[in-house]
Formats: sequence, structure tokens, C-alpha cells
Amino acid sequence: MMLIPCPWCGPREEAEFHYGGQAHVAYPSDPAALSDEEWARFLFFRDNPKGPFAERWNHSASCRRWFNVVRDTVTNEILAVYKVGAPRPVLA
Amino acid sequence: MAGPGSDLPDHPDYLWRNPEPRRSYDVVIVGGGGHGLATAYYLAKNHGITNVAVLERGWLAGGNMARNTTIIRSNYLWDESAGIYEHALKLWEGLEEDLDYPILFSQRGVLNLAHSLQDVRDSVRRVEANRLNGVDAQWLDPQQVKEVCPIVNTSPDVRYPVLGGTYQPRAGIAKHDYVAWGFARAADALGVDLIQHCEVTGLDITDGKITGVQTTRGRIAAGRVALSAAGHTSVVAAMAGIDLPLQSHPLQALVSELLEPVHPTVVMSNAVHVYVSQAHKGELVMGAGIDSYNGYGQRGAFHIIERQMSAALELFPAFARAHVLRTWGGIVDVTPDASPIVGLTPVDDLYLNCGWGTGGFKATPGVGWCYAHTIATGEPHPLNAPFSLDRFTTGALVDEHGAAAVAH
Amino acid sequence: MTQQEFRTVQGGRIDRDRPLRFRFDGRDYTGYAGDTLASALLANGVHRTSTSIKLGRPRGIFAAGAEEPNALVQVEAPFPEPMLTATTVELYDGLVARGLGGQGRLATDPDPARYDAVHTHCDVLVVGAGPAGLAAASVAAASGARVVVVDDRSEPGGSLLGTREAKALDWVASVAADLHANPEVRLLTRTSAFGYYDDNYVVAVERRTNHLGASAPAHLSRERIWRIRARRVVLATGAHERSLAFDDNDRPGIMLAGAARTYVNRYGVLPGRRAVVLTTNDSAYAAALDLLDAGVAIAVIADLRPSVSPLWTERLADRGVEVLAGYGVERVVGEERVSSVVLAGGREFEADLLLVSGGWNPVGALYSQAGGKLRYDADLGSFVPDGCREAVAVAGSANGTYGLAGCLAEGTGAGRAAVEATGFAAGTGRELPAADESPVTPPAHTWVLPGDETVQFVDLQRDVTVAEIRRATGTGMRSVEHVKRYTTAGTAHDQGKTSGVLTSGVVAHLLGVDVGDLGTTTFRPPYAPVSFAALAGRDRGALHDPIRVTALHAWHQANGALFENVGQWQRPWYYPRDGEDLHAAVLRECRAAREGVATMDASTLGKIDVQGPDAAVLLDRLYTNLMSSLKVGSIRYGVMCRPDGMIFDDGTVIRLAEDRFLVTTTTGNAAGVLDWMEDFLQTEWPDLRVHCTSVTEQWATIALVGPRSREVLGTLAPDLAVDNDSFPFMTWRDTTVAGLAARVCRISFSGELAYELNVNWWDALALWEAVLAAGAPLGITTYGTETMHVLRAEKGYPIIGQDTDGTVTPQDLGMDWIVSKKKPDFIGKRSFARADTGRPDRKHLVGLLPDDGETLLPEGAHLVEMESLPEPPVPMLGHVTSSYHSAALGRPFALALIKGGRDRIGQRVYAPLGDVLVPVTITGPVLYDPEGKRRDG
Amino acid sequence: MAEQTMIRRSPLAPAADRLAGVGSATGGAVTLAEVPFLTQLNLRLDPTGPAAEAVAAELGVALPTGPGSASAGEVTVLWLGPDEWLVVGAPGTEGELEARLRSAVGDAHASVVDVSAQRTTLLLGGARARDLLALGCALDLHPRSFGTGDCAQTLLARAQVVLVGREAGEFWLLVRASFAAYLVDWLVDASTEFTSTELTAG
Ligand SMILES: Cc1cc2nc3c(=O)[nH]c(=O)nc-3n(C[C@H](O)[C@H](O)[C@H](O)COP(=O)(O)OP(=O)(O)OC[C@H]3O[C@@H](n4cnc5c(N)ncnc54)[C@H](O)[C@@H]3O)c2cc1C
Ligand SMILES: NC(=O)c1ccc[n+]([C@@H]2O[C@H](COP(=O)([O-])OP(=O)(O)OC[C@H]3O[C@@H](n4cnc5c(N)ncnc54)[C@H](O)[C@@H]3O)[C@@H](O)[C@H]2O)c1
Ligand SMILES: Cc1cc2nc3c(=O)[nH]c(=O)nc-3n(C[C@H](O)[C@H](O)[C@H](O)COP(=O)(O)O)c2cc1C
Ligand SMILES: [Zn+2]
Repeated sequence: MMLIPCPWCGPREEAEFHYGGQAHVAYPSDPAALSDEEWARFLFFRDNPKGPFAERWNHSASCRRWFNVVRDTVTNEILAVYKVGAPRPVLA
Repeated sequence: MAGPGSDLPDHPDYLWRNPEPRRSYDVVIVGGGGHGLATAYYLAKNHGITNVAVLERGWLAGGNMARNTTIIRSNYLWDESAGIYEHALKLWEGLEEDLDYPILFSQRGVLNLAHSLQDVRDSVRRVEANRLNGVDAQWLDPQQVKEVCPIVNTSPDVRYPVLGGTYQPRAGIAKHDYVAWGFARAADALGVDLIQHCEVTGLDITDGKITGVQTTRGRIAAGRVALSAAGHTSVVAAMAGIDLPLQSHPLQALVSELLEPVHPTVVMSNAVHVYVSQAHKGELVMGAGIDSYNGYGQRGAFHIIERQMSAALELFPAFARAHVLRTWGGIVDVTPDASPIVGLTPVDDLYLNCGWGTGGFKATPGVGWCYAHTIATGEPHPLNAPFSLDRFTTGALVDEHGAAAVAH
Repeated sequence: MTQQEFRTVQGGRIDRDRPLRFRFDGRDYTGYAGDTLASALLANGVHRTSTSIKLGRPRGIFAAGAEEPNALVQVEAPFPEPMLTATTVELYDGLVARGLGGQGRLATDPDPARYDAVHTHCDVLVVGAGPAGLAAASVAAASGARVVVVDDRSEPGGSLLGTREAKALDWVASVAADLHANPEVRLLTRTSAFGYYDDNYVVAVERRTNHLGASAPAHLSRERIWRIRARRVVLATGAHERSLAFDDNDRPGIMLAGAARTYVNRYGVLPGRRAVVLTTNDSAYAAALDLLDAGVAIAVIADLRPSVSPLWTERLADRGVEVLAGYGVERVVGEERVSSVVLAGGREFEADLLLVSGGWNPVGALYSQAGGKLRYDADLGSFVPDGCREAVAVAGSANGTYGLAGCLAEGTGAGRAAVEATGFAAGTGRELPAADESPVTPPAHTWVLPGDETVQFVDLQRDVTVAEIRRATGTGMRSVEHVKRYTTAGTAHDQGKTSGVLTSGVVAHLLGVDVGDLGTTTFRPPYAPVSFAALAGRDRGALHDPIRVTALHAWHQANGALFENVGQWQRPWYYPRDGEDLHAAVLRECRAAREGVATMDASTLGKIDVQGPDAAVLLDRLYTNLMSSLKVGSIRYGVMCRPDGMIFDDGTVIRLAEDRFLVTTTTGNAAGVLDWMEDFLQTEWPDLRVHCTSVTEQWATIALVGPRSREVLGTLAPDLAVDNDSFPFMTWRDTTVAGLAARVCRISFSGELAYELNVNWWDALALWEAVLAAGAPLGITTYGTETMHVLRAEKGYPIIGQDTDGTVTPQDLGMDWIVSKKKPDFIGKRSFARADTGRPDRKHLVGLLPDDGETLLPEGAHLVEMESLPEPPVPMLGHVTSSYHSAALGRPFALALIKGGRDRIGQRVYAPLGDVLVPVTITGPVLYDPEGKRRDG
Repeated sequence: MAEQTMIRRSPLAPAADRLAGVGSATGGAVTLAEVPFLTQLNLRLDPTGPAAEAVAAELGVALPTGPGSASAGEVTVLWLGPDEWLVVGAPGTEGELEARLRSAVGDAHASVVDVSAQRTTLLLGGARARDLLALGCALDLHPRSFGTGDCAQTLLARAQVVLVGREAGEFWLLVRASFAAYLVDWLVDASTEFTSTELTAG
């Protein structure tokens, strides 16, 4: 049970959150202009790194805000928390 | 006095060599889990290709193969799935003899319980589809469920009462480690090199064709390379610049102490989320749900275990004072449609087998067979052709969770 | 009843004034309060508790704590509990148990006990209340920090309880008193920390009432899971003594030296009359002295080290005990009980007890679970902590520090560092007791003694011998993980607490490699077995998952409704009257809706208030059809797809104002749709000025359906012009119904003239009763979800999740009309241009009429083209999604998803039911009132 | 209006006796009662914008900008999220309060939604109130971390609740009406622990 620091509510149990998968995957501005391959990439293909991963979480049981987290997928260590729309922080 | 497990057959005294890797092989298989080992075996046996190495980063079959709840069944909804899983089940039925290894394959039947009216519809749908596909399947009412597994609580005092279940009598369990060792021994005997503690760290590609792999034990040249790295497939494929529609999640399981026989079959419940069987020595083997997020830690969160136990006691009040001895986790590679990906890749002579998620143990012989065919011929076997990577582009998914079929 | 012949005359921490009766393997005994089952058995001279699992060899009590590998028991009364260790079962009056060689037995009666879980938070968690843990807790608590201390034994003190260190024991008592008195501290005994999870989340199980036996208070949970979130953790979990592999090392009467010491000192029990000691290290000497003091003769001390500590030799020589350096055990005589021990070289010593110490293993389980690394310390001959990511420190013998003074000092240091790290100024703990320490002679590093490998046991509980390990390495296995699985070493109830490192040692010995390179097998939760019931806690039956009910639930219950679970909701399924089955009740309910008037509780529909200048823009992007053109006062049905083009939800949208909509969702999807909207608003289109608010429970919704519904509404809402022109289909009005502020929508999910009356939750019952009263003269009938489903199916309206399964597009349902051609984009649109969504043979929703006019097709049945079935696999066309008897049609009918279905209308296909093929004809999906004449009444 | 209130039924009206029974069974260690019909308005607006100031002026209290609550007279404002509040008032004032808020925010992009019936409120008191909550709530409820005026949305027994620290160690538990009966079942069951002073561990 991770303790996830909600930028608004503070650290809360993982069970209060919904996972939203990879961060920074924008809905395409003009889906019609995409090839089938490009559209398939948007629909189904997500990074799946072993190590730091920028991902989305929603504090669904509380403030209902989406935010981004960089988490190490091996250790579950949360390396950074930042707001939606902010760029992925550069980690040392 | 013969205690539990004392009647289990003895292992062979000899399993495998521990060869030094050669500089070059016709086929290099990345990942020495059940799938990799079965693939090597069928490459040698069915196709006469024996200059093969299976490269394993850790100890042989120490990935998901060492940690799955060993449920084997073929009662999947869609024709494509029924095809490959039923092929596997037929192979299971002759595997002990074929490998000359006691794999403890026990066709004790699998029950999938239904807890809502929609579960009932989905279950009947699956049973009917199974029958037409030649897969044995029955719909049982709660009374019949009780007859198959008397300790299931079919009374209405459960939060989600049992409204019935599907039953596949030919389904069952096998002893995971023995299966792996059986394939390993047989492959080794046919000349396949099983190389442990040899992690693939790079894929060498020239002009769109794979030529070899970089490993922690040096470079190994290869005519063909076949990925069988389960939870780590994204990591390995990325070495070839290939992105895959995979997410790797933690999945946990646990065992109890050894108990006198109480549980004659395998029971799975999607809605209440638990699956249970009693293994040969007497321990209850139980699986939980996946953690919602990606994870490569081979461990999961505790609340998942608590939920699993509360689900278990809903269905099996008799388990109350059983004890959990050990919990563990694996890394399962999940696709968007809960079906595997088996076939060719954009890189010549590089093959892909992944995405079995929570349910690929049962496919071990079947996928080994088909994947070996794919690698040997360069063309997908008809049974794995529907599971190509390009289905995500065309949209021709084989959506096993959408259709509420159960995983594992 | 036997006397407790092996009880010391005095001493021990048992209460000799409180004798307790118990029964073991069919014989009655007494022990004392403070005993464990094991100590009570030993007090009565019982060593042998069971037979071994595979070989059926006699086995006895080997240890004195959670690490016990042998003495497995089944408790039979007061309530059956399988497989416990006699060394951890506290004695209580009336305990009935038996020795267990193989499998435990589960109770057949339901467990009457309560179990629960509780959350707690602390600055510092200390696991283990031995000297190291108490020292840590003492300084931490003195700082004012919140401290939790857990220890799995019945009282704090750890292994000191098994000694006669009077000063240290006084210190234990005073620290324990301090901790109990400190309101910020929680000292939990009988509590094992069994799992260490992310972010210092440590879970522990407290055995609260078991030791009280039949007098356990029923209102308290028997076992409790503590979910502890700690800012820092100090692990002071001690060390487990390990054995050595020598011939017949499994005989009853062979015991860990430290355990024997504990039995003598803590429990006032003599584990034997005359002992031989076999050791690799100094610790067994102290044990020998304590046993001597208690009256146990020590026949000889065999020390495997070529040269031994002169100090200890001298102390024993003073007592007339011979110490043989460089000697091991060759043979043990006696099957049921040790009778003599033969040392290397052949000297035989009569003895009923053989004490063994093969060294110590720091308890690294939790540390390892925390992600801590273990390193083999060749000097100590054990694996020790070597760095961890979590905020955890290890102190005392868990860290490989075996002297008391060292443990106390390390505990103090760890406690201080932990509180300081959480921002407290470290306090001053209780003054530490003086501890004399003898200089330590380095231990010998021996795993296996010469002899017959087939009777040299490594894992007592799994009957694994050196010979079996040799067989495993002979197969080609090189990893301890393989050896574990091949031999099953370490996989039993004790999870190899005393045998795990020994197994690694033996493998290393056989392969000629360094044990440090080989490592250990993985430590996994739970550290000690935990009952299923404790883990399930109170989340059982009605509390397993929240039950959601509507404002009218009590009414439905009182009026005989049967319920259907829909997600977490309970919805009335149908209302059987005397003797009616589902079929009869539903035909009656349907008839009422089609011919008269009927009413249902539709409150479970999800409702979302969508407000803001860009509300219409948002809805246009999410729904497949156009919502911005909806007029205030009007209602529109809409469908939402996932980006992959598959339908995900449907419902109505009513426009309350230019900038305000009320969206309804399906019952199961309310939260999902709101999340969906928030997701897009917050992450994709933050520029849109829209707010979404769930109002699902704000509004209760009552459907009023049937040709005579207008009459009922007319009576109840005198202010409302209910005629068709004034209040047309798909519009809404705010008005007063039965004196209650209400919003009335003209929506129909049945094809009949119908209304949905919305009032706030508090008014629901009043409205419902008013509707029933007003409708009574017209025979108003309540109906449930089943009738709702029949009525909508007769009209060909799909239920998302029943007639769709996540692979169905709006076009598949024949709803091209709802997919806007005008909008440049909406979620899902792009996917309709993919190859697969364009296939002509996609499955379409169609109607089915069984040709015989009688057969009710099972939902889930498949359809085939042929009149007789070929060998499988049989090509299938699709399946029945909904199927009912129709009162209105006077026959059964079904909806189905069929390949190319719309092009097959009029064709005959077959539904294989068992051995019969039922011919059915494909029709359009709308079977009732296709012209829509009934909508306006 | 008066008539209407008469026939209103609060979600936990049928549970009133059971709630009261908890106090007597536990000797007051835990007390539970429904506080029905509180006015509750969901307010969404930009906390940095003029609407926030206008609302603050209207209510006489600034909107809390982080987890917590603020009170002025009969109105208590609970923070739900960075742009979301629950304005709680006396029963029957929802119409008037909504009008006041709407006129205060004027043309600003803000929403006011009457959700008075969406959730009901339980008042939890007694010396063991925190211990009771700890049986199903993962928040740190130590008085140092969660005291009077603190407010959090969280899970209690897997149901979403708004938890508010009130005076004298009491709590408000705001729970969605559909979950209320379940939550009461859970609370009553949980309180069994405190029904005897004998051996109250923990
Ligand atoms: C808890 C749990 C329960 C399950 N229950 C069931 C069940 O009941 N029934 C069922 O059918 N399925 C079940 N499964 C799924 C099943 O275990 C997997 O689908 C299946 O084992 C995957 O195939 P594999 O055996 O080849 O995988 P693995 O055994 O995981 O093999 C992959 C191997 O690749 C190796 N590898 C990875 N990267 C590299 C690299 N770079 N170089 C070299 N080697 C590498 C890994 O170390 C690993 O050994 C379960 C899984 C889990 C985790
Ligand atoms: N002479 C030697 O070689 C030798 C070897 C080992 C220990 N010792 C002596 O033993 C003492 C060690 O002190 P210490 O404080 O390090 O350890 P300890 O053994 O005294 O205390 C550890 C305590 O932690 C408990 N515990 C362990 N795991 C637990 C868990 N997961 N959950 C709850 N409780 C758990 C144990 O039951 C025990 O009560 C010292 O007095 C030391 O001198 C001596
Ligand atoms: C079907 C099955 C049965 C198992 N039975 C036991 C058992 O009886 N005792 C045990 O300790 N572990 C048992 N395990 C778990 C293994 O010990 C181990 O946890 C698992 O292989 C994962 O490896 P790891 O924990 O070393 O990472 C079993 C595993 C499986 C898959
Ligand atoms: Zn939050």
C-alpha cells in the first residue's frame, strides 16, 4: 500500500486513488488526420518502462484531481509529483 | 506413515547441463520460462532445430512460471482463443508421457462462478460457444455447484450470492515447476543449451534483420531470435526499438499450510475475485487480483491480499482458520484486449510471444508448439495467426475481458 | 493425569497458583498460566509431539518460539484450528490439541469469532521488544514521539525472558511500565509484524483473546490486523538459532540450546535430566550453565571449534563438565527419544537431551521484504542487513550484534536516530542495565558433519536431508531457489526459519561455492502464518462490499420485492405476489405497463450536473451525437464511446439552461462517466469552463409508465398541463407533484406514454406513496428491473453491458442516426474509420423470433446457419443477448448480436439448445409498436 | 413549507434507534446520531478569482484553500478540492443560500449545485470515536494531525465520506445517501468492540 502524496490533500493511501497510466499522452488534436497506425498508437501503445515512469493518478476518493507522478516501477518509490500540464521534471 | 506429498512421484535424477554459451546459435530464445522452454522443445522435436539456446536472466523458470496458480482450462469465449487453448489442453493430456516426466496434471475440473444476472448471461454465452467449439463445458445451477464443490457457500447470506457457474471437467491444474523442468530436461536432451544467469541486454539488428543478442555473458549471434520474456517483454523489445501494447502489472498469489482434502476442484470467481485450488500436498493455492498500476517489483500491495481473503471467506467460510503461509507476486504483461500477441515483428527474424497476462501457464505446451512453428517456418501457425500485433491497428481485437470471460 | 515431573522447584515466569488443564493426543495434563503448550508438555515429560511429514519419523519440540519446525499441533477445542506450533500456543484451560505430522484439519462449523483490522500511525515503529527494541522504544518514547512497539510474545523482554539476567529483567519491567504509561505509545504484545510493504507500511497481527480459551470475551475481535504506517521503523527482531546437519539430528530430545535455556528460565521446565551439548559457538555455554543450575546434568560439551574459549571451559570445568574441542556428534541413539549420544571417535554419553547450536541467523525477513539487502558476514557465519531504501534501521541481534550490551547500545542509537529523523529531539530513555560481557571466541562455520547423508536433516519440517539436497544439485541445479523447489526445503509452515540458511550452507558445501554468493531464498510475507479470517476481518457478508440502496429500499423490502445486485446497488428485480414465479410476476407487471399504469424506482441512474459556459462543447465532444443543439426544456438520448469506438455508456441529457445540463448515466457507470468527464476537463481541455457535480443521490427518480400514466400525473400535478401539445415527448417541466417540488421528464424506456418524476431524496417516499395512492383506482402496479428489461427489449432498446460487451459500436446497434456526421470529432469517431469497424459482417443487433412461438431462448445461446450440427468447431453467427416472454407479443422473443444481422432479416437460423436445434427467424430489433404510436398515450 | 418538512424522510430516519443504541451499548464511549436535512451546496470556482472574494464577503468567511473548513454563523464551508467546496448550512436554507451564492458570484465562471439530499450527516462522539474510525479509515486521526475544523474526504469502510473534526472531539461524517444504511451497519458492528469495558485492548 503506497502512500501517494496528493498535491492537494497530502499523502494518502493508494486505495484512495485511481491509476491513469502513462502521463503526457495527449488526445490528438486532429484524429482524422492520423493514419490507422498512428491512431492505434494513441489508443493502445503505452510506455512500460522498468524504472522511473511518468504516470497519472486521480485522487478519486477525495479531491478528484488528476496529477502526475514519476514513480520507479521496480521499487514504487515516488520520485516526483507534479500537476497536470506541467512538464516532466528532470530528475538527477 | 505416509504423509502428504510422500506419494508424489520422484523427480528424475538428472535434468540439465549447465553449458557455457556458444558464440552462435540458429535460434536464441530470450526467456527461460515455461513458454521459452516449451518453444525450445518443440523447435527441436517438431522441426529438428536443435542448435538453440534459451537465455534466462535468473534461474530457469523463476519468473511467472514459478509463481502461477497453475489453472489449466480452455473454456474461453472467442473462437480464436478456444482454438489455441484447446490445442494446449489436448497437449496437456498427453504431456506427461511425451516428456516422460510426472507433471501432476490433474483434470479435476474448473468452476467459474456467476454472481449477477449479467454473469449468468455471460457464462451461458461462454458455455454455448465452448460446446460449439468442441470444448467441454457445462452450466451448473447453485445446487450442482454445491455437488461439484460442497464447501462453496451457495446460500444467499453472501454479499454476492452464487447464481450458478460454468464447469469444464477436463480442466484442472498441474505442478508448475515440474512442467518447466520436464520441458527443460527434454529440450536439453535434444541438444538445446539452457543458459542461466544470462540476461539479454541488447538486440543486434542490421538492415532490419536481427543478427544476435548482447548478454551479460557476452554477445551471442543468432539466425533467429524469439522473445519469451513475459513481464519483461516491453523492456527487451525496446532494445529493438519496438513499442508494444503491453503494461506489466504485479499479480499476487498465496498458499496456506497443508490441509486435509477439502477442495476437490478449482473454483474461480471474477465478481468476488478469488480463485482457489488445493494442490497435491494439501496447500490451498489462491490467486488475487492485479495491482492497478505498472510494477516490476515481483510483489504487490497488501490490501489486495486482504480483499482476496475476504472474498475467499465469502465463498468458503470453512477456510476461516486456515493460515496464509506465504504470499508472492509475479509480473504479468497485459494487453488491451486481454489476449496474447504471438507472431512476427517489424524486424526480420525477430519473433514475439507475450501478453499472456494472468493466464499463460495453461497455454504453455500450446503456445510452445505454435510459436516453434512460427519461428521455424517464418509464418504464423494458423492457431496464433489471429494474435498478431497488427490487430491493434486494424481493430480486430480478441476481446476476452470485454466479453467477461475470466482470466487465469 | 500426570504430575508435572519436569517442573523446576521454583522460578520461571509461570503462575504456579493458576493450574490449567489441557488434553494432548488424548491424554489429560496440567500446566500453568504463562506456559505455552510446548512448555506444558515438556513439564509433563512429553517431548515427542508428532511424526514427520514424509518419513513418519518421531519428532519432538525443537525450539521455543515462532521458529519451531517440528512441534506442529492441531487445536481441536474450543474450536478447531489447523497447524499451529506448540511453542506459540499459549496454554489455556480446556485446550484440546493433538500432534500433527501432515495436514491440518479445517472446522466444519462456522467460526463464531470476530476478527478486525485497525489503522494506526506513528513516528517510530519498533518491531521486537527484546533489549534492543525496548532500548530503542525507551529513547524514542521519551522524546514525545508517537511510538508503536510490537512483539509476538506474551510479554516484552525478548530473549532476556529466557535468561536469569536479573538487572536486565528489572530494566525490562521498568521500560515496559514507562511505555504503558505513555499516552503516545502503544506497546502491543502477542502481535507479530508479518509484512513490510511500501512506504513503511507494516502489517501486524495481534492475537487478542485466544489465550483466554473459552472465556474469551465475544465482543472483542479474536485476532486483529494492525495496519501501521510508520515514519521510521526500527527492526529489533532478534536472531534465530540454527541447527547442524548430523546423523539422526531430528530425534525427539534434540533441541536448540537457546530454547532449552528459555524452557528452564522462563517456563521453569527441565527439558531433560541429562544433556549433551553440541555447538559451534559460545552461546550454548551459557545455556549449559543455566541448565546445570536448574538441575540438569551436562554430560559433555562437544564444540566443533578446534580451540574453545578458556573462560567458558573454565566455568564449566568448575562445575565438573568436560568440554571437548574439535568434536562433533557421530550418532544419536534412541528413536522415540534420545537415549545417548555418540561423539566423533566413538565416545558415547548417556543423555535424554541433546542441545544444539549451529550458530545464529539474524531475523532478516521484514528487512528483506522492505527491500533491504542481506550480506553474508563470514566472521559471524550469517546473513546480516546491508542497506535499505526504506526508512528503516536494524538493531541488536537482528543486526548480528549478539552481546547484550551491544544490543542495548544499538537499540538506543537506533531509537535516537529514528526520532531525530522525524523531527523530535531525542529524549533520555531508562538508564541501561549494566551487562557483563564475556569475550567472544569466533564461531566455527560448519554446516554438515561427517556421516550418513540420508539421515542428516536440513529442513525438519519438510523432511529434507543432505542426501536429497545432493540429489538436487546432481540434477544440474545450481540455485538455492531450484533446490528449494526440488526438495521443498523451506516451504513448510515455518518457512525455513531455522533451516533456510542451513540449506544454503549445505548447497554451498556440496557445490564447493561460497555461501555468500549463493544467497538465501526470498523472504516473503507473512513472517509467521496469519489466519485467513484475520485478513478478511469484518469485511464479510453484508460488510464485504458496500450495499447501495435508494430512498425507497425499505418500502421495496416491505412489499416483497426480490432484489438484483447491479454493481453495488440493490434494485428491485420483481415483486412476486402470492405464489408467483418470476415469469408470472413479470408478465403481470408488463401487462400493467402496456395496458394501464405501472411505476418503478429508477433512482439508481447516475446523474451529473454539468454547468458552465462550455458545457455544451464538452458534451458535444463526449457524446456521439450533437448536444449543443438541444433546446432548454428538452431532452435528448445520447451514447458515449471510448476512443476505440466501442460504446461505453448511454443515457439522457436534459438541458436545464443555456449553460447547464443534467446528464444521466447507467446505474453501474455513474462514477465512471463522471471520472471520464473530469479526466478530459482536467487533463485534455482545461480551457473549457465546465464544472461537473454528481447529483445521483440528490434526486430520486420514479418512472410512471403506461397509457394511463397521464391520468395519474394529472391528478398529482394540478399545475402541470399534461396534454401532449403542452408537454411533448422528450421535454421536461419543473412543477409541483403531490405538493412536492419536482422535475417531470417525458421520457420513455418502454415505448409507452411515460414520465420520470424527480424529487429530492427526502421526498421520495412521499412521492412514491402519493403516486401509488393516485394510481390505485387504475390498478397501478410496481415493477422491477426484469419488467423494465422486457419492455425496452420489445422496443429494441439495448442495455449497455447486456446487449453490448465492449466490442460493439453504435452502428452495430443500428444507431447510425446517433453518430453525428456534422461534428468534426467526438470521442470514438476516428475509430469508426478503422478496417475492422467497417467490416460488413460485423455483428448487428437484431430481433429473433423462435419459429415455434414457444421456446424461450436462453440468454447466451448462440446461432448457427445449419440445420444440423457438423463436427466442432461449428461456425457461429452470434449470440442471444436478451430473451423474454412477451405479454404484449404473446410469445417469446429475443435480441441478438448476429454477424451481418441486418442483411439477414427474414432469414431462418438455428439455436442449438442441448441436442435440439431451434429454428428462429431474424427480425428487426423493434418488435413492439414499430411505428411508435403508443409514445403519446 | 412546514408541511413539506413533515413528510420528508432523512436517509437514516429508519436507523435512528440503532444509532441511539450505540451510545447506550457502549456506555457513551461511542455516540452516533444523524443530523438530517443540513443544507449542502456544492460550490465550484477559481479560488484566486473575484468570485472567491465575493463568496467570502457574502458568507463572512474566506474559503479554505486547503484541506480544512471554515465557519461563520450557521454556515460551514468544507474544502473538497482546489476549486470545490461544500457549503453547509441549517436545514431548509438551501434555496436562500443558493440564491445568495449565485448572486455573489455574478457572471464569474462558477457553479452552485444544491446537493443537500446527496449526503446525510452523522454526528460521531464519545471518548472512543477516534478508535472507532480507525477501524476503517486510513487517515491519521491523532489529535495532532486531525482536530477541530479539519476536514478530509476519504474512505471509511470503503465508502466515500467527508470527515469533519467538530468541537469537543466530535466528528461529522458526511456520507452519500445510498451508502448511509450500509455505513450505519458497519459502524454499529464496529462499535461492538466498545460494548464492554472488560479487556478493551487497543
Ligand atoms: C500470481 C500469478 C498467477 C497466475 N496464475 C495463472 C493460472 O492459474 N493459469 C494460467 O494459465 N496462468 C497463470 N498465470 C500466468 C502465467 O504464469 C504466465 O502467463 C506465464 O507463465 C508466462 O509465460 P512464461 O512461463 O514463459 O513466463 P516467465 O516464467 O515469466 O518467463 C519469462 C522469463 O524471461 C526471463 N527474462 C526476462 N527478461 C529477460 C532478459 N532480458 N534476458 C533473459 N531472460 C529474460 C525472465 O527471467 C523469465 O524467467 C499467473 C501468473 C501469476 C504471476
Ligand atoms: N550469545 C549469543 O550468541 C546470542 C545470540 C543471539 C542473541 N543473544 C542475546 O539475545 C538478545 C538479543 O536481543 P534483541 O533485542 O536483539 O532480540 P531478542 O531476541 O531479545 O528480541 C526480539 C524480539 O522480537 C520478537 N520478534 C521477532 N520478529 C518479530 C516480528 N516479526 N513481529 C513481532 N515480534 C517479533 C521476538 O519474539 C523477540 O521477542 C541479547 O540479550 C543477546 O545477548 C545472544
Ligand atoms: C502452485 C504453487 C504452490 C506453492 N506452494 C508453496 C508451499 O506449499 N509452500 C511455500 O512456501 N511456497 C509455496 N509456493 C510459493 C513459492 O515458495 C514461491 O513463493 C514462488 O515460487 C515465488 O517465488 P519467490 O517467492 O521466491 O519469489 C507455491 C507456489 C506455487 C505457484
Ligand atoms: Zn487529493
